[in-house]
Amino acid sequence: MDLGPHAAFIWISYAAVTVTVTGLILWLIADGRKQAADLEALERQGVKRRSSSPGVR
Amino acid sequence: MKSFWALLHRDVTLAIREGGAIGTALGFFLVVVSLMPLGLGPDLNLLSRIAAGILWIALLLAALLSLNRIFEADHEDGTLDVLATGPLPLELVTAAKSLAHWVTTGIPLAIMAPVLGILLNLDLAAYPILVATTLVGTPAVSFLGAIGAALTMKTRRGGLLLALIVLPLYVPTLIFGISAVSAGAGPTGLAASFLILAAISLVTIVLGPLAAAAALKVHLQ
Amino acid sequence: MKSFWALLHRDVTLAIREGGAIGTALGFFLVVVSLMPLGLGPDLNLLSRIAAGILWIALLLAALLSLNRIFEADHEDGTLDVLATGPLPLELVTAAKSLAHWVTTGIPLAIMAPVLGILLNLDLAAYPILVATTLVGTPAVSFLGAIGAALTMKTRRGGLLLALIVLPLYVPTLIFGISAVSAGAGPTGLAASFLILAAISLVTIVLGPLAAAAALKVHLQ
Amino acid sequence: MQLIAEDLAIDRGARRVIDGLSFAVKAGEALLLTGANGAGKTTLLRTLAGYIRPFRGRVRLEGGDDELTVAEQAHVVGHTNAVKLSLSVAENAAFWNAYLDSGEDAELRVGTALRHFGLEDLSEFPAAYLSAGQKRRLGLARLLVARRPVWLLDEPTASLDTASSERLVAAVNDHTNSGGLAVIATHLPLALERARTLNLAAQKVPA
Amino acid sequence: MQLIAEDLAIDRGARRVIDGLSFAVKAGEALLLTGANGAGKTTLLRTLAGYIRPFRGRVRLEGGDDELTVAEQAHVVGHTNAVKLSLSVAENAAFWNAYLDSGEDAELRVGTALRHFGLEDLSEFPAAYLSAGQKRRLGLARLLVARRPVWLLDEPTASLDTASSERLVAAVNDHTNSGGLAVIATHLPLALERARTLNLAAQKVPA
Amino acid sequence: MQTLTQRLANPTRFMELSARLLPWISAGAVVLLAYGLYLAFFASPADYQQGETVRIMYIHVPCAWLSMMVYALIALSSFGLLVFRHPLADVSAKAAAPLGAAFTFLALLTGSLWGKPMWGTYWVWDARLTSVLILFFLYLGLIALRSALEDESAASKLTAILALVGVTILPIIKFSVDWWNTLHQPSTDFTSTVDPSMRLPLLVMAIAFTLLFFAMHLKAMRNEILRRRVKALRTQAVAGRDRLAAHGAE
Ligand code: HEM
Ligand SMILES: Nc1ncnc2c1ncn2[C@@H]1O[C@H](COP(=O)(O)OP(=O)(O)OP(=O)(O)O)[C@@H](O)[C@H]1O
Ligand SMILES: Nc1ncnc2c1ncn2[C@@H]1O[C@H](COP(=O)(O)OP(=O)(O)OP(=O)(O)O)[C@@H](O)[C@H]1O
Ligand SMILES: [Mg+2]
Ligand SMILES: [Mg+2]
Repeated sequence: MDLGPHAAFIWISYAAVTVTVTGLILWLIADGRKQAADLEALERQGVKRRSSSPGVR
Repeated sequence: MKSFWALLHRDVTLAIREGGAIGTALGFFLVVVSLMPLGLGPDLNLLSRIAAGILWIALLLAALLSLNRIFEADHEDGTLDVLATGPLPLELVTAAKSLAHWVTTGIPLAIMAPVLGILLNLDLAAYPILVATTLVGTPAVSFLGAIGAALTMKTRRGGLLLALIVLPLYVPTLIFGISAVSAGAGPTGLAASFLILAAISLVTIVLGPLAAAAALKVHLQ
Repeated sequence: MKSFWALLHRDVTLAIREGGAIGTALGFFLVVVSLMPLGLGPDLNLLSRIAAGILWIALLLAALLSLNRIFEADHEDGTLDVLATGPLPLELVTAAKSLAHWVTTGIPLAIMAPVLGILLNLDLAAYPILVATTLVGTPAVSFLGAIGAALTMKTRRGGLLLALIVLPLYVPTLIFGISAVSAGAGPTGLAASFLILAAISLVTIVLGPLAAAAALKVHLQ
Repeated sequence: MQLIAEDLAIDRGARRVIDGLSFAVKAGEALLLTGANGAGKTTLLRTLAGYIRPFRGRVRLEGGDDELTVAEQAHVVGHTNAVKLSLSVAENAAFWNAYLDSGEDAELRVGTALRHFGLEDLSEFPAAYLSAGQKRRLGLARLLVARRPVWLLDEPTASLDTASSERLVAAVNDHTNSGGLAVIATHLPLALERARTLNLAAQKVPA
Repeated sequence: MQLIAEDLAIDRGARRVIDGLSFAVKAGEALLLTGANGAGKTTLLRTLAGYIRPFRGRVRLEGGDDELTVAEQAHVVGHTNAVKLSLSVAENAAFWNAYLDSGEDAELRVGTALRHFGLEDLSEFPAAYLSAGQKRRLGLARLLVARRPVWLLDEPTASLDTASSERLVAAVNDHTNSGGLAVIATHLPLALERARTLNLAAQKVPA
Repeated sequence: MQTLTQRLANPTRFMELSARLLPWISAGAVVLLAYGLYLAFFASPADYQQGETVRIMYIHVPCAWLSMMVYALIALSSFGLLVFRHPLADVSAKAAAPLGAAFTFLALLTGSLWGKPMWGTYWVWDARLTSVLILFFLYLGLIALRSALEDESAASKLTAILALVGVTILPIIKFSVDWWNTLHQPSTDFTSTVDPSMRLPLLVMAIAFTLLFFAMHLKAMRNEILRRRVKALRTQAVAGRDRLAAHGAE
């Protein structure tokens, strides 16, 4: 595919979007795993959630 | 109303005593304006072309530096707690404090601006316009700044954060303030800029105290 | 020496926690640099000519805003009293605090400067020089600023006054910092500016803490 | 008139500090709050003053002015003094009078307040020159500078000398005798005429 | 070892606050400073610590380390706590240990200090979350975080509850028993084992 | 009978619902993205004026639209938090801010990269570009303010106030293009003048990006809810110990 004299600009644009968006997605997945693991660890320690816990409303 | 005036009077007194507000603001303005040619090179044509911009930016910075602690200091020594129990709604408290800031900083800077214009080789014809636009535009600076000061009240060392939050809000004021002076274009362009500036100031005079008071209420918890 | 590192470490921690120093300084830098073209007009040729000046001035302002309370906060909560009874002479206390300021503000700003250069259409060739000069020049900014911060410690609302006192002291740094970048002239001119900048920084690293400590001693009475 | 707290539950930073607390303070009465450090005295006072919104329950002033909030009918003296260091002693008092009071006899009120707390000789000094106890006295002088039926005081005797503590006790007694009410957090016994004590530690919910 | 004040005259803002005062505090002894608000207790303590230069007379520590000033051998706890609100309790204590102490057993010292003042359970909390008394306790914990022979304390019990005041008294007693000395300004009687009292009001020059 | 918002207000319900929705939205985003990319590169012609670089449009415009839409979402959530105290509103606002900042950044970046071949420079200071830059600053301000405050519930309300104050930027981006003299060509109503062969890929890409954003937003909200649960449990654990200690001290 020939994208003309300005191919580099096009490729960089698409690459930047790809990198940023995949970066965000990976971060979201990693963060989700970490929170889930923390929560499970705490629950295993026997800390239970109060029904009207003020932290989560 | 008596409470409003008492607060305004106290804030003006404090500004004058504590920072020597007026003198210092003018001094700062002078220093920044004279630094610019050092940074930009001494080309007089260039300077006079961008004079309005420099004056407005210096003005915004002077306001920023003096806004910093208008709520924080009252919070630290417990004054804010007591002000909140007073007969004045918090919206008027923030209005009085913003107004005090405008009186002690906005007005002196607006009057000083043309004097510094000389240093920048500003076109003589622009002087009256400059005073008028800065007088009309600076209320927006004080009242918008008060929102930022209220939001960042509890972040110790909030200076930079305040600037980060408030400077983007200043952009419209800056743009129309400058275009009024530098356009010099037609009288219609001038009048338009001027009216928009006045409109921005009016809107912020109404909305600024509301937003600032809302922020203070959150902090007082 | 252990005390020195402890103090340095604490100050860096505080700067990061309280203001989110690094992020906020960069944000502020970005905002000021982009305000300038709004104020000065969007002429790209003009901008690239004065880019170095704008970057240096914005850098000085970021430093000023973050210097503000480095001693005042310690004084208000009584920390300074205790620091003064420590094994570290007051001169090293001020040195540690200035150094912490340089680490949390000077270095990030120096690294950020070229990125912002893009917005100002700065000449590509100037980038390495820009990083080098800002890295070499910013210690002077932090250490001179500390003198001003110490002098104005007890003036509540010292921001403006500090700026008024310190900005004139910054003039040599500013001039050589800019000329190193914008000259681009011969390599000799560049080398000269660079050396002078380094010399200024070295001198202030030695003298700044002494002067600041002397000011603090007066305040502690 | 009576200040009523109903079934209060108060959170501080995601922790329940006070739970299920109810009490009433009648006009003419003072309630002393006691309890260990961190028991929640300050938290409770700030809730009464309306700064903190309780998680559950409510605070109301029966027989007060219904158009005003509790805070607007109360003097609140917290751990800090609300004193501006660069104003003189007299200016500080006069400002609070002008701000809080709508009465006419401003000078008289300010003069009486300063005299009561032994500050008349210092009235021209900037507050920055005051000693810790003198600053506290200036903070307390606010109580007499404007009339308000409810006094909420947080450790008012901190750093006061014996004579000044007695002046404060006299001021509270005057206040309750003339139909006011007060809630006072304190670690020291105060020789008030009509006071009940509420120990917050005893109210604590088990973890 | 003994802390000696010789014929002190101290000015504060053009007023002579203390005149012709001499005393000595021996190792193993505590001196309680009393006197009305504004008598000059804080002024005297700050002079002993070397912040204020006396108009006349001098302060010296006999038998101390001659290479160090009095201040460098003293713990000073003033009206303020020297606590950083955005650091945690443990971080605050650890910083003062690292800054003031050159010993090796840092963790042990910090742990003991926090435990002594009942702060071990709060150690992970930012100091901003502490109540007034808890902050004061953190300020006092500094005394145990590094060893120094001289303690200069300004109203240390302000806003402490009874239990904490007793812990403080115990700390001072330990200190004097192990050869330290202390000068303590206070409005309340402290049940120290070996204490003399110096009433500053009695020393006052007639106006 | 509960209204939908009331049912959604319960974080537990939200977690259940979002767990069911998330795979579908993600799948839709992936499919549309693939189709859109195919259209963008293979099934659409080069512009007669702009040449091949017009293909940057298919990512630039969706990013630019998202940058504004996300801010509107944040402002709406902020309103919900301040006025209705909707329990999920703050979670939504907090989760959206970094995503919005990222898309704004991408709009700026792809715009600059398009600007170089088109206008001969990466950046001009015209009204649209400048107002998007200010939008980016607003995002930064929201993130910085939230991270500078220790007390989380205060932080969320304060950021909400700032978000509502800043919402005035949206009409400015949209409408005021002729503030001061500029190198930029005057803005045209692109959607009506554009050739249908380009309109389809643009539309598909725009929908794909929107779905992508919503997928990420849902995931970020779920993470945030979990984070808050963890934090509540932690303080609860510490508080339990402290309470016992307070009893001991009595
Ligand atoms: C950093 C630089 C740029 C920024 C921040 C920017 C920003 C934006 C924004 C916010 C929109 C959406 C506007 C709306 O929906 O009303 C937009 C749309 C658009 N932009 Fe850009 N842009 C930039 C550079 C460019 C360049 C260089 C070109 C092409 C020469 C371009 C062409 C377009 C087109 C064709 C649209 C669609 C317009 C429409 O649908 O109304 N942009 N841009
Ligand atoms: N910076 C100052 N400038 C001028 N005068 C001062 C200053 N600080 C204190 N004074 C005055 O010096 C006197 C002694 O003050 P000092 O703080 O030593 O009293 P104190 O005994 O500690 O009182 P307190 O029990 O209230 O703490 C007071 O009359 C005070 O007004
Ligand atoms: N801003 C805050 N965030 C989180 N927790 C807090 C905050 N302020 C106070 N707390 C906690 O709430 C509890 C009650 O504090 P409060 O200040 O009401 O105590 P107090 O009874 O006034 O104590 P003191 O006698 O020391 O003044 C304490 O355990 C404290 O750690
Ligand atoms: Mg308390
Ligand atoms: Mg004292």
